[in-house]
Amino acid sequence: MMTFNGHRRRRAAAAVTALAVGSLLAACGSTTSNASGSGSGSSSSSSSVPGITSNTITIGATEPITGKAATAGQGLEAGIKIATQYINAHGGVNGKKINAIILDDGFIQSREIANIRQLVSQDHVYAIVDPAGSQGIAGTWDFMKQAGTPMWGPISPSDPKLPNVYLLVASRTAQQEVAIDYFAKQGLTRIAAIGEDDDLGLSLKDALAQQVPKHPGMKVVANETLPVSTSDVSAAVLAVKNANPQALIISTNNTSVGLILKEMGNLGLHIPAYADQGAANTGGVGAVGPAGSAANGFLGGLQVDLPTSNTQAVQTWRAQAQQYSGPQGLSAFSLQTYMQEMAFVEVLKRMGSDYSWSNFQKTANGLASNPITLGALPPIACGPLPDGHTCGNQSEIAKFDATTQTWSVIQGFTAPQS
Amino acid sequence: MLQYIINGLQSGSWYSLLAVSIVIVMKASDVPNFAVANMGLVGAFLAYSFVSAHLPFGVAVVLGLLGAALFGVIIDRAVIQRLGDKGHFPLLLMTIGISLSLAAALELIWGTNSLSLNAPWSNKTVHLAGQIINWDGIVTIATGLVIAIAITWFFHTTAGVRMRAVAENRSAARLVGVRISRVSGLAWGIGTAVAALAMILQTESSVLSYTAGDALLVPAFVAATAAGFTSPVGAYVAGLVIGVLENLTGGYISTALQSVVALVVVVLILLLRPSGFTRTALARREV
Amino acid sequence: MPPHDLLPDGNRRGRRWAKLASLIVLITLLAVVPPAMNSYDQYLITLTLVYAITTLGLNVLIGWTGQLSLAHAGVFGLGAYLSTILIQHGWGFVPSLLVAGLGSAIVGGLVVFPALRFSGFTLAVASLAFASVIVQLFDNGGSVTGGGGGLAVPVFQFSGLSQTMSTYYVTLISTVLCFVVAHRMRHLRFGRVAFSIRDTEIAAVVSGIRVVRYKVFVFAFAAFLGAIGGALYAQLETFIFPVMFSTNTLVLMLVMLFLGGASSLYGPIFGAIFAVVMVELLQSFGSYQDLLYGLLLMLVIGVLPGGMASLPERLRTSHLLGRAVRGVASRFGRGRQDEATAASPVPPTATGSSLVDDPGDGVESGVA
Amino acid sequence: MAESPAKGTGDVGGSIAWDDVSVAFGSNQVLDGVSLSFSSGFNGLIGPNGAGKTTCFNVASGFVAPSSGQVRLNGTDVRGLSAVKRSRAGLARTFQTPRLVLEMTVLENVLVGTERQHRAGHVREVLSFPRARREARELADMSMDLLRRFGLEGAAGQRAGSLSLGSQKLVEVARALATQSTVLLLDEPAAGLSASDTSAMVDGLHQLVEGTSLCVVIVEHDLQLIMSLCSSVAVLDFGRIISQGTPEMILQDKAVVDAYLGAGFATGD
Repeated sequence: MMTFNGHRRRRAAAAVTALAVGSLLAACGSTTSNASGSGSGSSSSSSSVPGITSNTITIGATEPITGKAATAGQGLEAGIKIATQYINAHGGVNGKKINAIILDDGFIQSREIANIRQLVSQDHVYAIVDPAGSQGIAGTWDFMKQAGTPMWGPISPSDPKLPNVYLLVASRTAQQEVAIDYFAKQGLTRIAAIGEDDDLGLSLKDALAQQVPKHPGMKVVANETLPVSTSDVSAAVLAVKNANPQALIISTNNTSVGLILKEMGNLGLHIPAYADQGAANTGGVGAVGPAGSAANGFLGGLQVDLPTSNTQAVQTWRAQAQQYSGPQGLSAFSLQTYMQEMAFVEVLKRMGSDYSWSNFQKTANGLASNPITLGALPPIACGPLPDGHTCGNQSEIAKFDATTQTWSVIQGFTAPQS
Repeated sequence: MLQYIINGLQSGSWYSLLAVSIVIVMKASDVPNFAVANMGLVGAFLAYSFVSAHLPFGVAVVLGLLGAALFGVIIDRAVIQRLGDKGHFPLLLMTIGISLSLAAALELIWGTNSLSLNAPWSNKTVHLAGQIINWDGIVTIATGLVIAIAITWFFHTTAGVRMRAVAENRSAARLVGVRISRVSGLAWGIGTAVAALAMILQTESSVLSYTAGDALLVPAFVAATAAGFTSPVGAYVAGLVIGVLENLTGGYISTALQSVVALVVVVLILLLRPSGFTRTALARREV
Repeated sequence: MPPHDLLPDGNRRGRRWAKLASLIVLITLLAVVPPAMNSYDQYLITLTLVYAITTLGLNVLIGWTGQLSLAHAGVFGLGAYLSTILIQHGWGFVPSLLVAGLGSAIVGGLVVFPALRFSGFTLAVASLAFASVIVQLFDNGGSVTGGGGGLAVPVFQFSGLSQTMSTYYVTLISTVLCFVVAHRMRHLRFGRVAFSIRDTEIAAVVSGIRVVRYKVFVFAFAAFLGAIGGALYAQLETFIFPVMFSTNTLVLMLVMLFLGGASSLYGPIFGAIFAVVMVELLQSFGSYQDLLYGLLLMLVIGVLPGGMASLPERLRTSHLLGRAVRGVASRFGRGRQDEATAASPVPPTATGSSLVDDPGDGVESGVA
Repeated sequence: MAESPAKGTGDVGGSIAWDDVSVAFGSNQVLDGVSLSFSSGFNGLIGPNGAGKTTCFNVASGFVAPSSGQVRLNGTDVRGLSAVKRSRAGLARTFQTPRLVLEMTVLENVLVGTERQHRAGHVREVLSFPRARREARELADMSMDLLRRFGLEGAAGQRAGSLSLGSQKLVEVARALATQSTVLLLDEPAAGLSASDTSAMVDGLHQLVEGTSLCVVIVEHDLQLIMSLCSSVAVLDFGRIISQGTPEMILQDKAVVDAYLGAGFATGD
C-alpha cells in the first residue's frame, strides 16, 4: 500500500491562497491552516505507538529521487516499493500491512532534514527505513534522538553511536579498509588516494589513517582532494601519477570517478583503482559508463551482493523487481534497500505484538546472538552500544570487465582486518 | 610543469570561450548572462543526440552549434527584449531563471545519467617532448585560439562595428539607424553558439550531464570581469590565466585550493589594477 | 518621526493605529499558535522567519542601497559557523548570536573595499569570489570547522520547551526586532540616504552625504542581519557543512528578494513565505518542480517587476479587483506610503551614472 | 516656522572663483585657462553649446580634475578636497536633468538636502529620542517652507516620479537650497520649464536669496532670465572667457554678440 502524502498538497494550497490575499496577515494565515491540517493527525493515537494501527505499520524514507543523485535515489525508492509490495502480498507483518511514505529530497541536504521532520512529526511514522543522503541525514541525528524514532539502515554515513540509529551495511570507511587489506594481500604498498572535499573524502582519510599502519611497509604516497562537483580532475590525477603509486583508492561522486579513470587511461597510468559501492556504482553505469574502456579492471566495493548474482536471495528479489514498473528496479541500490527492509520486517516479526520503542531496542540489540541472515547481505548482527550499531561491516570487492560490461566478485564478504 | 600548463590551457579555453560569449552578449544587449553555460549545454546535448543518430561527429557539432544559435536568438526575442530597459537586476535575475529552467529541462529530456560525447580524437594521445598530451587538449586549445581571433576579426566587420556602437551608446546608435533588436539577436545567436562550442569541448573531454556547466560558470564570469566585460581578447586571455593558475595550484600546492586561488589572484589583480587586463575596460565601466 | 507624518492628513493617525493593532495581533498569533503545531510545521515557520531576516539584510544592501554584492550566502555561513564554534567553546547561545553577528559585520564590511572601487557586475563577481573564499575557509578549517564533513551544532534549549520551539522563539524575537529597526530606518533619514545612493549617487554626494561612510555601514549591517540569520539557521538544521552556503543558497536568497519585492520593507517576508511554501507545493511534481520553479521565476520577473509586495498596489490600480482590494486594504490600514514605494519597479542601477548632462562637453566620468 | 535657509550661514559673503583652470580630455581642450569669480547674489554663466559651462561646474564640484589651475570656494583653495568635502564646505549644485529619487515623496527628496543639518545620530533617530524627533520636525518644516516658496507645498506628499519635469527641477533646486550652502550652482534650471514653472522658480529664488549672502551661479540659455536676474554675467566660448561684467556690458560686447548672441539680440529683439 503506497500513499502519497495528500494533505501536504492541501496545506500548501491553503497557504498559497492565504498568500494571495496579499496582506501581511498572509504569514499568519499559512501558519494557522498548517495547525488545523496536522492537528487531526496527531490526536488520533495518544497512548499507542506512532505509525502503528490495527492493520498498518507506517514507515518513511527520504530519497534523492530527482536531482544529481536521481539514479541512486530511484533505485533506493524501487527497492523499498518492491519489498513493501512483496511483504503486503504475503500477508504483511503479524497481520499488519506496511505503508511506506517515500519523500523526494532532490539530493538537497536541507530538504532531507525537512523531510525527516515531516515524516516523524507530521506523518508519525514508526521508523525511518533506508533513507539516503549522508550529510543531510547527519543533520537529523539530534532531532531523531529527541523524537526516539528508530532509524534503520541509513545509506552509508559513519556510525553516530546513537541508541536509535542502526547501520546495516559496511560504511564507506569500512569498505575502503577492506580494499586496503586487499591491496596489502596483493603485495601493493605504495597507495594513492583521491577524495572529494566533503564527507566522502573524509571517510577515505579515516580509512587510510586507521588501516595503512596495520600493514608494515605500506605508505600513502599521494593524497589529493578534489573540490565538490568539479569537472577538472586532471591536476589531481597528474599529481597521483607523479607519485608513482601501485594502487589508487577513490572516494568521490561517481561522475568524478569516471573522469579519473578516463584521465588515468589517457596518461597511461595502469594501476588497480578502487572505489566503494556508492562511488563505483557497482551494478549501475554511473562511473564506468563515461570511462569507457578505461574502466577495465576497475575495482568496486559491494555492501550488498551483485544484482546479477545467482544466489537464491537475489533470484527471489529479481523475480519481484522484474515486475516493477518504475526506473532502476534492477539496480544494486534496489537490491540493497529491498534487503534492508526485509531485515527490518524480520525484526518486527521477532518483536511479536509489542511494538514499543524499548522492545524494538531490546530485539535489535539482541541480534548479535541470533543474526538475521537473508543472503545478499552479510549477517545482520546488531548489539548494544557503543559499537554494536554497525550491524554488519563486511563488504565484497568486484572487478569490472569493460568488454562484457559486467562486474564479477573477486573477494567475498570480508570485514576489515582489526 | 609542461603537462600542468597544457591541462590549464585546456580548461582555461573552456572558461575563455564562455567568457567571450558573456562579453559578446554584454556588449550588444547589456545583459550579464548567467545562463551562458546551460544555454551552451543545449548545443552539446543536441550534438550528442545527432551523434547518437549516427551522423558524423563534425556534422553533429555544426548542427548542435546552429541549434544553439537559434535557441539564443529565441531567448533574446522571447524573453530578453521583452524586458527592454528594465535595468540590470531584473535581467540578471531573468538569466538565473532561464538557467534554472534549462537545467531542469535538460534533466527531464536527457536524464540524470552522465553521457559520453565521443569525438574521433577522444581518448587518443600523442607523445610530445617526453610528455603524453591528449588530442582533446590540443583540439580545445586550438579551437579557443581560432574563435578568439575570429571574434576579434568579427568586431571589425560592419556587423561587429554596429555591435560596438550599441555597446558604446545605445541611444546614439539608434539615432544613426542601428537596429538594436537585430544587433541584440545577432549577439545572442553568436554568443550562444560560442558557449555551445565551449560546452561541447568540455563535455567531450569529460562527461555530458545537465550539471556540467555549474563548475565553469564562476571562472568564466571572473574572466569576463577581468576583461571589464568589453574585450573578447581580454576575456580569452583571462580565461587561460585562470585555467593555468588552477592547474599549477593543484599540482604544486593543493588540489583542494585550486579553484579558490585562481579567483583570489584575479580579484587581487582587479583591486590593484581596476582596468583589469585591458585598457578599454576603464572607460567602459565608468560610463 | 517619519516625514510623511508631518503632512496634513486626517486619516493617517487612525490608519497608523489600525496598522499597529494588526501587527500586534499578528505577533501574538505567531507567539501563541506554533506551540500547538507539530515540530515539522514549527520547523517550517522558523525557517521562513530565518529566511526573512537573512533576505532583509540582502534587501538593505541591494534593494535599498543598490550595491550588487553577492557575498551574502558566505556571510550567512559565517554567522552559522561563528556562533556554532563559540557555543562549542562554552558560550551561551544568545551571546554567540550577537558576537557572530558583529564579527560577520566586520568581515562582511570588508566587501566594501571592492564596492568603493567597482560598481555593477564587477562588484558582483568580486563579492562572489569573496564569498567562495569564505566557504573555502570552512572547507579547510581543519578540526575547528570540521572541514568538508561539517560540524554538529550544539542546540540550545529553554527549560520546558522543545529545541525547535526554543529556536523558534529566539528567531521570532530576532525577526520582530530586526524588522522594527529596519522599518524605522527605512522611513527615516537612513532610508532617504540609501535610496539616494542607489538612484542618484552623484546627487547624494552634492547634498553632502558621506557616501563612503554610509556604504561601510550598509555592508556591515547587511552582513550582521545575514549572520544572525545564519546562526539561527545552524540551530534549526543542527548540522552545518560548507556546501550549505554555496551559490545555490545565494540564488535562493536572490529569488526570495526579487520575488518578494526588492526595496520594499516587507518584500523579504513575502519572498521567504513563497520560498518555503513553493518547495512544499512543488514536492509532488517530482522532476518537474525545478522546471516550474524556474519558469515561475521568469514569469514573475517579466510581469511583476516589483515583486509580490507590489501586488496589492497592482490589484488596486487594475480595474477588476481594484475596488474590493481597496476596501480590504483600507480596513487593514496599510499606509499609502508602503505601496507607493513598493510598487515601483526594481532599481535600475549598476554602472555609475553619467555626470555630464551637456553632450557638448563630451566627458563621462564616475565619482572618484 | 523656520527661517529662510540661507540666513543661517553668517555674514561672510559666499563666493566662488576659478583661477586659470584648464581641462583637457585627450586632445580635446575643454577649458583653456578660465579665470572667473563670482560673489553674493545672482550670477550668470552663458555661452554656446559645448563651450564648457558644465565642465566649469564639474571642476568646482570635484568631479573633474583640472589639468592646471585651482578653484576657490569662499576664498579657500579646494584642491585635494573630495566632492563630498566640497559640498560640506558649502557648495551645492543642480543638474541639467533632475536627479531625484523618483519613488520617494517630494518632501523626502528635499529632506535629502538637509543631511548636513542633522545633529542627532541615526541611532537616536531610530530609537525616537525627543531631540531627534524635534530636529526631524524642524527640518521637515524648513523643507516644507522651501517647497512653499516654489509653489509645491501641495505636492509634498506625492511621489517625485509623478511630477512634471519642470516641477522636478524645482524640487531639485529646493533640495540644493536645503543644504544651506553658501554657493549654489544651478545648471540650466529653466530649460524645458513652462512659463509658469519658470516664473515660480524666479519668484522662489528671489524670495530666498534677497537679503542673504548666498552666491548663486546660473548656467542658462534663457537670456531673458539671466539678464533680468543676474548682476554679473560671464560668457564662455570654446573653453575661454570672452567677456565678464554686468548684463548691460555683455550686451554691448561685440565679441559676445559675434560669438553667441547674434546680431538680433543686441537690438533688443
